Amino acid sequence: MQTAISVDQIRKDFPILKRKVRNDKNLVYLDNAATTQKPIQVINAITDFYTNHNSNIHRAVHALAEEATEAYEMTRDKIAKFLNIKDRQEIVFVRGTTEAINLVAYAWGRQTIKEGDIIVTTEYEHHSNIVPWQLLTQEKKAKLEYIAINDHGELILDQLDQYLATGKVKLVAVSQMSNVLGTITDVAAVIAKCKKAGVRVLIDGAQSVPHMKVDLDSLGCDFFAFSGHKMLGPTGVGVLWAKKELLEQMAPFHGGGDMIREVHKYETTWNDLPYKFEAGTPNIADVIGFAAAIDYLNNIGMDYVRAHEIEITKYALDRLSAIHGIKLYGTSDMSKRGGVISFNFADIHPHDLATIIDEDGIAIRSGHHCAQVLMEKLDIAATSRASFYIYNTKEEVDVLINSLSRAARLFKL
Amino acid sequence: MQTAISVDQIRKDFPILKRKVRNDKNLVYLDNAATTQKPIQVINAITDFYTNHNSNIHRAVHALAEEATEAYEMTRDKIAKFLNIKDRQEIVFVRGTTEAINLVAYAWGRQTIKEGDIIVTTEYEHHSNIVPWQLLTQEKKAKLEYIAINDHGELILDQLDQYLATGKVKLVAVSQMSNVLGTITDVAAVIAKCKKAGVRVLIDGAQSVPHMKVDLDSLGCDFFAFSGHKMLGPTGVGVLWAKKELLEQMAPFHGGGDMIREVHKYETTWNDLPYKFEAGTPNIADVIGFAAAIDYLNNIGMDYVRAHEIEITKYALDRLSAIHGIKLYGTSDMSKRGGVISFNFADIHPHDLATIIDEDGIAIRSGHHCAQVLMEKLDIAATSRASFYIYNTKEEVDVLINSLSRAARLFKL
Amino acid sequence: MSSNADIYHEMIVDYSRHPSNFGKIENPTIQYHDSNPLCGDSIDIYMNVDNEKVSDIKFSGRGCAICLACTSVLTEIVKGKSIEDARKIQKNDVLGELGLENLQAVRIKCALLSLKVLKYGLYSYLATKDANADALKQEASSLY
Amino acid sequence: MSSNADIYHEMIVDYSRHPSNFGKIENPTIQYHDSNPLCGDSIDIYMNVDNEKVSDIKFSGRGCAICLACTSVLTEIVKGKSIEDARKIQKNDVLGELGLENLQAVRIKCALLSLKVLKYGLYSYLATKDANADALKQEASSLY
Ligand SMILES: Cc1ncc(COP(=O)(O)O)c(C=O)c1O
Ligand SMILES: Cc1ncc(COP(=O)(O)O)c(C=O)c1O
Repeated sequence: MQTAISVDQIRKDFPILKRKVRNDKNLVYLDNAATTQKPIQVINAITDFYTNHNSNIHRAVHALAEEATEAYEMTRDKIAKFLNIKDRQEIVFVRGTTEAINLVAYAWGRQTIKEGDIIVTTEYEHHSNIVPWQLLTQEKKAKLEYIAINDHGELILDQLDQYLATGKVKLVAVSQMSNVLGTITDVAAVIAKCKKAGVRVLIDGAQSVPHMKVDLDSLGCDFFAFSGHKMLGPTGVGVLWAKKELLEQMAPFHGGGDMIREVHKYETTWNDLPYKFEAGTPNIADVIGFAAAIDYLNNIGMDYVRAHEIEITKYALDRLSAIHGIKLYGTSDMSKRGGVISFNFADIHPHDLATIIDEDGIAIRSGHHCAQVLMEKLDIAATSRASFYIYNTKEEVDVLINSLSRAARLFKL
Repeated sequence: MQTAISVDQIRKDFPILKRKVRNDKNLVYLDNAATTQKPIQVINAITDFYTNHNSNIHRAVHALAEEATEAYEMTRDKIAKFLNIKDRQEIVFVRGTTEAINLVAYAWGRQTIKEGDIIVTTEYEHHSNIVPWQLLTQEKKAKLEYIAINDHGELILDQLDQYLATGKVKLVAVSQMSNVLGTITDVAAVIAKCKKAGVRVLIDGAQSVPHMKVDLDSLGCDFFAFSGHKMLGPTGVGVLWAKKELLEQMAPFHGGGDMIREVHKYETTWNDLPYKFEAGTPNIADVIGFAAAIDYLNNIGMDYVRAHEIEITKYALDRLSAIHGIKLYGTSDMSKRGGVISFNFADIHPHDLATIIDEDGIAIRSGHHCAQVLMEKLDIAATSRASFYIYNTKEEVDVLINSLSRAARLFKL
Repeated sequence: MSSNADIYHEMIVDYSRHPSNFGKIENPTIQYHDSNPLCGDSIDIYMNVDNEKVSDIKFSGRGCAICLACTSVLTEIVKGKSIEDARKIQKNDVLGELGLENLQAVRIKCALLSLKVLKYGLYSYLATKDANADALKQEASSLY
Repeated sequence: MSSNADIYHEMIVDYSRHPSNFGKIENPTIQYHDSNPLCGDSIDIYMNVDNEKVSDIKFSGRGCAICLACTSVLTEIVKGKSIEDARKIQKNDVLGELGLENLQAVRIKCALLSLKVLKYGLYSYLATKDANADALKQEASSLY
């Protein structure tokens, strides 16, 4: 175990954490579920690419193209290892989770979903895992159903059984961790139920992959999506993983360069996987930068990441719950939740709260967090959300707590 | 006019040009049609973003989110000014030209193209402007037709008249500059013909925007696509421009965060333009880096860019045509061609040629250049392609010429 | 830039707890709804028009303190005004009342949502009667 | 890494101009086609099988010097071999003949296209007769 790792040491790798914001306040960055900060190693990898190796990839034989292609493909190998993916051809680079899920909706969904079919999602999904299925089910005259949540913010999996019992479900699309409640979905149970029923499962791993160990080989889902920018990587790169047999059966999504084998005027054949789904010049530099993020996480270890987040989230939950007027959402069982805390403070609207504490250098998010279905369910307009990562400290939680009392004074609570 | 600009000065801004490749050879980068190198200003803009301002955009009120959102949106304003676009809401950020064209094929094409309709493209298109239309016309039982090229590599526009006369054409999709022949399309004539016939026009500007002044307001096409990485910008960012009325009528493409107004369980309304088409976390850092590329081009001026390329291309054409066994493709009229030279050298396969001259530090591209329809038309498997940009010099052309004679010796020509 | 916290003076906080003209009008002459896609704030405005005057105005919905205070002030300004005068209201008429002229960009949307709804509402009323109604729509769509 | 230019020794250049076994076989026992999506090189291999021996082999298509030289050498190796021996051919059997063991990654596809076509071709022949044919397909698809 890497007992030598300390938060102080980690913080040194993140240049932005030295920044002062607003009135010379230390930045307290608690908006990690939206996007994480980047270590110098990732920034340097991008700079190094543009300074020394920049070229388009795959199709040229010159030195730069060779170097760029090799570095780009090495990221694929690193992702395969990181998530225990046995076949690198199953890894498709996309812009992020949203594009990954839309790719499945278009390239798999349009040829698979028929009138009367059912797609099941959940009440705590991000819009990225709802809207593509709305569009698809509307086009196909199919139905979209939701697994409801209980008072602890956990899925009521009995409802999944009921949907599956109709025999009409073709896909269950569920996130492995809610970006609002922090709930960790029991995806093993979901997948087991679906497998038994012969139903495909898509897992939205946008919030899980950055924060805990994920093993895709043992998980056994059919599609898996996540974003690089939420796990120390650059913006503009994400991954769709899918079982090879599915990728092979699927129609192509975007047409263009690199995804073809032979183009003739009136007919075209497709390239091997994964290139069939990587049309056009990809986001080369950021895919390469992403590898540095994975190296970084491997270096500190995902066990450390999870342990650190449990510690700090517990501390924050304790301190927040001691404040009169704070309402916390989600379970208090830390084995079932990640480092995301949604809350409301008396009758202060989350936007106002975020603006007030921003004055103290604190970056939290306020709003519906792209989860309006969940907001409707909770019968609220918005929450404030603090979300943690490897570089956050208990001292930062204390700054948040102090700032909340200033808000209370302004609003005369 | 900026008479003070010199290539030497420009070269100093591009750190990669100092690189040695292979056996300590100076890098001679002549693969600019594939992707250009990046000036230090662009690299620094990306570094600065991650070092000082990194945040997700649009949805948060904290200081970093405010800075990031402002910088991201400023790129849109700069693009509007650069291309004389009157309404910034018409600018949609995508990964590149390929995604832009596919977006049109899916979001406009699928609701517009009906059985028996015709889409017209050309024999010198990039696969990105062919394959999406093959997929669409196949799905809709519509037809794809090609405007042929003449012996000078120019479009035979009479054929467009014939297609338009059928009354069945719904879209003409043509590139403003061929990435293989360098031919500059007379897009004004194409658009005039199409307007008269009430037919929509999509222009693939991937090769034109980087190399010449483009004025979208006076051009008057309906859709326009280009890529940042071919004009000094980072990989992973490009633009779809379309007339507002079209964007408004179009169905959304990707579903997810940011593109919605209100999400309910079974129905959703869309956000204003351009956000309706920017689902999910965009490639924030690279959009911001792209602004630095546009600043750079504005600074030297597109007139200079074009003049420099004409000078160097002319020089290269002269020197190449003096070599026995060299076959050049495309027109020799420099007013109708950009800085791209495709050629073949006796019976040496382009791949072999590229490998041999790579030994001298020269990066050219060899192959079909994602234009297999054109290759079939020219009845060749491949060409070698040298393509120039603002930092290339006549001395570099000389290095190429010398290296070609080494290839000739190896192949005993 | 003014300090953000300065925004939350007593008037704003009071309005957020006791908004003016909060409620609904049954069968109003004009009704319009819009929401802020970035944060989910959502406002409905109802107006009765008599003799081309806004004889009554109410609003419902939910929003942050900035949004509720600005909507309160806006409805106070509009009430009793002629349609002609109501359509001329500018953003600083509202922001000025509350000392919010220098509001940060990302919060300006909260402040102006109701003005946007008002302008669209007036447009919907005038569209068929007034040759210049389109200008209102333009204004509304360019508010932020 | 060996110098790229060293690749273009006399044997390779000669093979590229005068490839071995170039041509077609009418009604062959086995025929298989594949192309390299990155460069457009394209190879068809034709084989006649008698008594489980490759009695004749030819190829057509187009490719660079590396591709044509490797395909020439491959067909020379295969001709007359039993199917059992032919399926065992490894990439270094071909590359070694031409001194291309250290070929750069991006050109290795040119060198191995024909081996890929051969393995797929043999697979298509054996698929229904041999329980272990799948291994050939695996090998072919993992060649690069
Ligand atoms: C004419 C043309 N169109 C489209 C493209 C595709 O651009 P991208 O790969 O950036 O999507 C290219 C470049 O590869 C091109 O040259
Ligand atoms: C659970 C979840 N799914 C999907 C997404 C969308 O990811 P992206 O915006 O990177 O496409 C997010 C993050 O915003 C998320 O938290």
